[in-house]
Amino acid sequence: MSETHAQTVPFVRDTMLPPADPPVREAGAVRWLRENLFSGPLNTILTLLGGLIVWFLVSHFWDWFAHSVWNANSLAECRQIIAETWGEGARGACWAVIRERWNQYVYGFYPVELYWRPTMTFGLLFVALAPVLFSESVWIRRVVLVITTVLTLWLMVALGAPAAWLVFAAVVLVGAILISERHPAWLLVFSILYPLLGVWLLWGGSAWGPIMVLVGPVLGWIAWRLLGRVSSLIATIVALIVPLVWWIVFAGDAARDAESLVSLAIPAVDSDRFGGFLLSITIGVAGIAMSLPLGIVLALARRSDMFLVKTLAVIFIEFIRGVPLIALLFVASLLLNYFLPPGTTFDIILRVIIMVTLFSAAYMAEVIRGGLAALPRGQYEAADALGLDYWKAQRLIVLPQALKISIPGIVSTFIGMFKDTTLVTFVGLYDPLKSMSDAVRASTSWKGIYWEPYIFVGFIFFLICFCMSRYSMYLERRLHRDHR
Amino acid sequence: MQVSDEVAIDIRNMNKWYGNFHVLRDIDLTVHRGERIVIAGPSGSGKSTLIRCINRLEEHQSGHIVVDGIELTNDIKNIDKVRSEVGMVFQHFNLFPHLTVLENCTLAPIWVRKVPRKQAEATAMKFLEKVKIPEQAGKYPGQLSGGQQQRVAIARSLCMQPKIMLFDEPTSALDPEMIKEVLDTMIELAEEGMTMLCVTHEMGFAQAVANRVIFMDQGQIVEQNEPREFFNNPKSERTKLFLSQILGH
Amino acid sequence: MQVSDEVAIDIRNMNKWYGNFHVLRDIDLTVHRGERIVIAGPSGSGKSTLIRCINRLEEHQSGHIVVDGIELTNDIKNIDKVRSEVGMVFQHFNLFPHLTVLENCTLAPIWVRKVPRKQAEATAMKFLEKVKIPEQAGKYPGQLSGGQQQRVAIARSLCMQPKIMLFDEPTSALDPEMIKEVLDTMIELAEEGMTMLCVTHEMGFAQAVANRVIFMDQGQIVEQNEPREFFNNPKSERTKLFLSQILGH
Amino acid sequence: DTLADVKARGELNCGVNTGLVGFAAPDANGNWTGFDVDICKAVAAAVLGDPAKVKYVPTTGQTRFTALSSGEVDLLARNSTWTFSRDTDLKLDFIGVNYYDGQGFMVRKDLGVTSAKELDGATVCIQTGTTTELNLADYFKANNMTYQPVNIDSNAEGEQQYMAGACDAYTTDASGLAATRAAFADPENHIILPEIISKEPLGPAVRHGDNNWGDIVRWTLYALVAAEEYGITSKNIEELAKSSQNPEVQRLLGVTDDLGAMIGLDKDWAKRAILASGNYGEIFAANIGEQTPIGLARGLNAQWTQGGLMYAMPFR
Amino acid sequence: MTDLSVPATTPFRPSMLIYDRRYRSMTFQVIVFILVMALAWWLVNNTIRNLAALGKDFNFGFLWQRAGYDIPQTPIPYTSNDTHLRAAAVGLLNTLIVSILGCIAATVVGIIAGVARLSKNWLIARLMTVYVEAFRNVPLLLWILIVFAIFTEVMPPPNAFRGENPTASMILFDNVALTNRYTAIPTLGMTNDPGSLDLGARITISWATLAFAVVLVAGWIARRMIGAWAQQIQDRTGSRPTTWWMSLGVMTVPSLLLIWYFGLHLIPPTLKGFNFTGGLNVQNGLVALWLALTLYTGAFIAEIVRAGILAVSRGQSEAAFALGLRPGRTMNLVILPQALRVIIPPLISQYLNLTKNSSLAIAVGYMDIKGTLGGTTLNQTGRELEAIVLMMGVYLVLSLSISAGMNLFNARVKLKER
Ligand SMILES: Nc1ncnc2c1ncn2[C@@H]1O[C@H](COP(=O)(O)OP(=O)(O)OP(=O)(O)O)[C@@H](O)[C@H]1O
Ligand SMILES: Nc1ncnc2c1ncn2[C@@H]1O[C@H](COP(=O)(O)OP(=O)(O)OP(=O)(O)O)[C@@H](O)[C@H]1O
Ligand SMILES: [Mg+2]
Ligand SMILES: [Mg+2]
Repeated sequence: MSETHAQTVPFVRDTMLPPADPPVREAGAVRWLRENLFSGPLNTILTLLGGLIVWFLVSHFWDWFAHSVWNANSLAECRQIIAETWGEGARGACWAVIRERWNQYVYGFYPVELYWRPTMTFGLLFVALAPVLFSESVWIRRVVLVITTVLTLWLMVALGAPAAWLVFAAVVLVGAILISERHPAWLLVFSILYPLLGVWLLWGGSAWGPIMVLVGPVLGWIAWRLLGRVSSLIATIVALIVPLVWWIVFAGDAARDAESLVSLAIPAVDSDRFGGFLLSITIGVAGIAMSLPLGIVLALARRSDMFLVKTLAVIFIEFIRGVPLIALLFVASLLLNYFLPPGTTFDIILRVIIMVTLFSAAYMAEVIRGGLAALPRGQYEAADALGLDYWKAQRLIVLPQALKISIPGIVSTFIGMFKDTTLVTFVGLYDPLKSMSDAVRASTSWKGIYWEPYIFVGFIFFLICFCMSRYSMYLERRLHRDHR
Repeated sequence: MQVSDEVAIDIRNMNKWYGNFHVLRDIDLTVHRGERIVIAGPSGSGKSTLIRCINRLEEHQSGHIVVDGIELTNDIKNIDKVRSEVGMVFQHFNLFPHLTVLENCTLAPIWVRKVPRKQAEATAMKFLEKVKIPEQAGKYPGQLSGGQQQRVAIARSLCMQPKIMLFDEPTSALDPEMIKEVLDTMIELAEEGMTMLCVTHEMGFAQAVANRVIFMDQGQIVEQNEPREFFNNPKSERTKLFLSQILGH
Repeated sequence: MQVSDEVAIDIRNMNKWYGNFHVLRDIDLTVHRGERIVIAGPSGSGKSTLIRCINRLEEHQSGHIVVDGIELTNDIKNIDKVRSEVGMVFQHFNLFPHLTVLENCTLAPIWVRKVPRKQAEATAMKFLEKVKIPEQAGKYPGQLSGGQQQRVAIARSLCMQPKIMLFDEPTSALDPEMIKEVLDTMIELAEEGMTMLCVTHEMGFAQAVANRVIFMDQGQIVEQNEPREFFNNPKSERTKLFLSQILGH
Repeated sequence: DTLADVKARGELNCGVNTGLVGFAAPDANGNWTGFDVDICKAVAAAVLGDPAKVKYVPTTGQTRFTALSSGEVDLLARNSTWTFSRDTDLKLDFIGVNYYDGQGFMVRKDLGVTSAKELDGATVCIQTGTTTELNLADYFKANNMTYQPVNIDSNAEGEQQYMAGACDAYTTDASGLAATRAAFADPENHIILPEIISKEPLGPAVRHGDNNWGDIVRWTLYALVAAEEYGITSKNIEELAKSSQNPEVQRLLGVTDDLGAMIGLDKDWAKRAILASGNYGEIFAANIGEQTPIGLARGLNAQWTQGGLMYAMPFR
Repeated sequence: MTDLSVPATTPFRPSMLIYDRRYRSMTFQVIVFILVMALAWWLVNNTIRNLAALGKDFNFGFLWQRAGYDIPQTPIPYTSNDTHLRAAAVGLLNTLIVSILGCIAATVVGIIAGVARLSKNWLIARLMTVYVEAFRNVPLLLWILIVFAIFTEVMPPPNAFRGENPTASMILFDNVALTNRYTAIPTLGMTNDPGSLDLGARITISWATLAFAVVLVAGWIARRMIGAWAQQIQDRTGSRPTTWWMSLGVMTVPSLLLIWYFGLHLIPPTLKGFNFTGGLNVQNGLVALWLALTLYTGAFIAEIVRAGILAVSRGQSEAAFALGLRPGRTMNLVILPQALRVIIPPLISQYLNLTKNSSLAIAVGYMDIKGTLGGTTLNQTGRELEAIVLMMGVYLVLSLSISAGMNLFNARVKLKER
């Protein structure tokens, strides 16, 4: 090695040095331990403290988990088995209650022979979500759809679905896989139809109801096309009014008449049969599906430069965000009937869904507002300069981008809302957590069982919410990468 | 490069304020069909504001702006008409990142002009070829270089087949290597006789294609002249100062 | 531009690893008081890592680094001493956005050197004047242009009255117009005889002020020479390749 | 008009408890059973001809009266106490009493307490929003004692608290206490104190103002009670309808007079009501009687002829 | 300024209501206004008709009627003879108590967990991740029920403390008893009681409390003054005098003197009859709710804190190190002031959530405003419309005041930019 002195010798290296290995104490497990657990006195103390916590938790709960009983008909029997197997005074978990009542936790009081219907509805939900949530990568979409298809069909067979329905489900699912390979955007049509299909499958009854609901927008669209040539304003107004008139005045009778001509009915299931995770997911999904458009409208209104519109949006959003959901649920169960014309009553689940929708719409509006604000001004200006009007600019330029940015926020709103569906217990609905567990405990054989139902329900919630939050984090990272 | 007698843009006595700040003062400007005008001036002198008034991205508060025979008032129909006659290219391109290049170009023809998709795509390809990037049609803007993006932005404006094109510093956000390709495209456009108003500091470009250079300062048109005269023989002190700054740099 | 015989920085046989990756290999380097050294080299060659080792923002794993007579070991006191003798300017300025320009400059003198506030402010103003932005003292960094921010960063380092200044690509995050003002400030500093180590690709700057150019590749010093020789008559193949790339551009 | 609504709907909306064993609770399949539930069935049978045409609306202590007044349910059969203010201010009409109850206390045997008077300073578990809450406050005040309430919101919760020893005493209607105690693994370790601190007449309620509907529910209940009095059971009813010479029985079963027409129903309404789940005695025995795990004695709820308070008004 | 008028060439035409930008937004707003008013009228009209049909009225008179029920935990004196209004006030205070305690504890837990999650210590970082994910992804109601269940199932009943060989014993020098009903803690007694100040409505404040409050506030002000004085010295001479002992002195000595003067001492709870008396019995409902809210919200705050610290770029601390600042100083002078700007707004909205979530008190029988006004009172009086409107109003006022505070803060600390 030469002495490198500026004033004297210029230095040129002739042979490059190869990379050497780091000193031993810098490598291997020893280093890992030293760096990650014992890199200083404070860290050592923390490590010991952490170890202590882990040991405490494990030592207190391990035997309880280890002594699990899966087969028993009552708590007493469970305890007996535990005492016999692990000795008198041993503690143990009695998962037998889950084994015996799992169907209630999942399906509530839904008729057993119709379990396949919610299952199928849930499976199709993933198809409906595919073009929205899984649009990021073909690979993910493929995996999700294939797994959904296999699971759904298998469960439907296991639950004894009629052959015709199996064929129907298979066609839809396999069709979705094929379509999503080529034209994922086409699946959006299914996403739009899905709410009606879902409602029909869950509640049953005549298919003509949903079909007639669908006819409304179709009529509106026809009117819009016909009048579009005359004046776009009139066309828009008429296109909005026609469906309303149709729904209010004609749809009911039309559905009844059509049903009497050609019956498309499947067995109806009343709302009071909904419970458990079926109820949670129904409320959650319905809430999110309806709160998204409402949230968009509110967000746009809040960003509008029209004073009155903006003020109304702010009042609504701040009001909803200022009161607890449970108070709104009580409004749904106690007050909503005051606000409607005398004599109207409607389904408590529907009322709860309305309130949950309003609630999450306010949060959704804030999330979407963030997405809108993140959009550079230039996008609006470019749209203006091209001659797009307000609504076209929103629909074609602004919202597609803003919604994509907001997906993580939307998902976390949904997680929050899904967790909050447990609160419906306070208005007498059978949520999986409290009401269902109380109902199970009300039976003589399972009186006194406490932890197992909670842990089970908590675990399921964790699983669903954790997967969703991880997925949205993945999306967020992807978006960050793409925007660079 | 023929300039007709027809008036494309007629601005009279136009004033604009931002709050209490008087950005544009008594602007009078007539642009003939086929004219190519370069607007120069120091930062903050109101150049952008002026051309943004022409397609009503900004509202003027007094005076008249008549574009292609249509007066810009608060009437939405007029505004829409003017906007579909006037194309605009921004400094930061403002392409729509969620749409492919082709979709960027067909969006407005389809939704504003109600052109059938097939036809819109054909037109778009034609203009993409003109700006020399037909092979990028299926890509997303994020996958292109700055120069390519700006050329897409030009093609997107052209797809609406505007009678007038406005450029707001189209090359100032670009790396030096890319400036040339955009300027070439613009020169080509100019040669075809497009009416153009261009805010730019590229004096080479001004000398090559402009019929007229307008110099603005403090919201006013300080000097206008044909390019040769303007550069070699500026009249006002401000213009001289300005030219010494940007050319000497 | 006098270079004394006193040694300011003495690096011997220094090695550094990131995990198993050998970033710096057997570095030997002696810097004399008043020397101005420019470090060049391809991306990832370890230039930043080298100068960050000098004020112990990175830890070296073997060999010795002696700065101003103080050897850098794990001794916190030594590290503190060295850091208050060595100023550093980063590529991304790293000004504190919640403090005004003046507060940015007085923070370290007050809390590290225990200088009375009045006096610290006076010194700060002196250096702000030197970098030609005394009038911005009351503003927040977010309100300044990039060039101004980098000059504040330089002033902030100078306020600690360091004996040695390290620069890590101080101009590479700047717009072209602003590069000049920062380079001017640095040249002025150099003329006052400050000992400087500067990672930069501004070859004009290197030729103007450096006593020595060091070329690094793959964590090693490949060549060093006085600037004229270095640019006109590079010895190693790698240097030639590198120079052809950055100069031919 | 509730009757017309129910008929048009083809279904009776009946408000019940969310889960109180013996009175109203869904089983594992969601089928509702219980003492209150059988009232719903009887009314549905009388009005619609089919005891299965009931939609059970589970109501909490909070939501029950609103559910009725808002029209969400046609009939509230949810062990609710008949009180003055509820009958008047809350705009309900209680149409009778199907269970005479009273509030009591349950304590652990090893506490060594034999009378409620000894509960000074005790912690008492109580369901919120019930009359028991008010009775409890009044009782301790009247006896110059103090207590610490633990407010819980469902029966299951209350049992849990009591079993864990989080309260010394659990108070609710005596019938509920018996049901709760019966379901314990160790009923012998718990006693129900002798004091009954209030009258708790539990009965079905309907909306105020629709008298005809009130009549239908009221007389359906009486029909069940009267059936027991006259020995009409679900087994012998067909036979009695043909053979009984008792004119009251004949009127009740629609053999002679058409009482049903007077309340807007057909002749056989009472017969169907009784057939739904039997007469009052049968319902009692099947759901909460001594043969069931709940094991309540008839006590006050015996027929008046047996020394109880069950007294059906004459069918004439 | 000069003439801002519109060119006079366009006289008003009705079609301008739709096609003129200025008029169009007015037209639209007028239509929206009419629709909203119609909706409001419809709702109000329906309500009036419904109330009439039920023979009810809209009347808050019930608030002055006798409540008739008891409340386990009353921060102000309350018996069943008091009015529903007072019961509601007790509920509101209970809501405030659990919310404030929860916010404080959740902040502490959240900061610790958030910082620990960034720790270089692998084990600690993993543990905190597990904690955060577990609490964020499971409904709050479940945590409340589980924590409550742990208290009722695991803690001993009071009579386990009784007898010759009690199975349970008090902790902290026989001052605190953890039972499955409540946590019995000592109260403070005074040998030299100065009496108390009557605020009316049977609410009293002990003069001693007031004295302590005054002394503490004065101590705090004095501390600030010492700080300012030290700063002055530092500004003048450059070195900062050590002041911690002075600060400690002014903060504690006067209070210690007061304690001595009033003869303040602890009165530990004693087991008498069924329960502990003499001390203060903090209901498990409150403790469970508080703990669950703390842990749940803490998990969210941990994420906020983590994000806030990560948002301050590494370059900031490197720049500070390069200037010779020590890590502690760097944290105080550079990292925290910047992180706080990022942390505070979402932190406040977590406070808001916590306050609203405290309405789940209903699940553990803790009588907050939802339990009194929106629960028992509503139920006993049948005034659901009035009670719920009033309750929502209370929550709204709480939320709005919290977010008003947030906006004020935000406006103050916003970073100045170009
Ligand atoms: N929305 C606005 N509100 C208030 N002032 C504005 C607004 N937009 C621009 N200005 C001000 O109006 C003046 C003219 O702005 P303009 O953008 O037209 O200048 P310019 O000549 O285009 O400058 P540059 O060369 O920097 O783009 C500037 O002083 C600017 O600060
Ligand atoms: N914290 C780190 N952990 C692991 N590897 C690192 C880290 N920092 C830098 N490296 C690697 O060390 C090598 C040298 O990095 P260094 O930043 O010193 O290069 P450089 O010469 O300054 O390059 P540039 O011109 O891009 O700034 C690079 O390969 C880099 O990827
Ligand atoms: Mg501009
Ligand atoms: Mg570098």
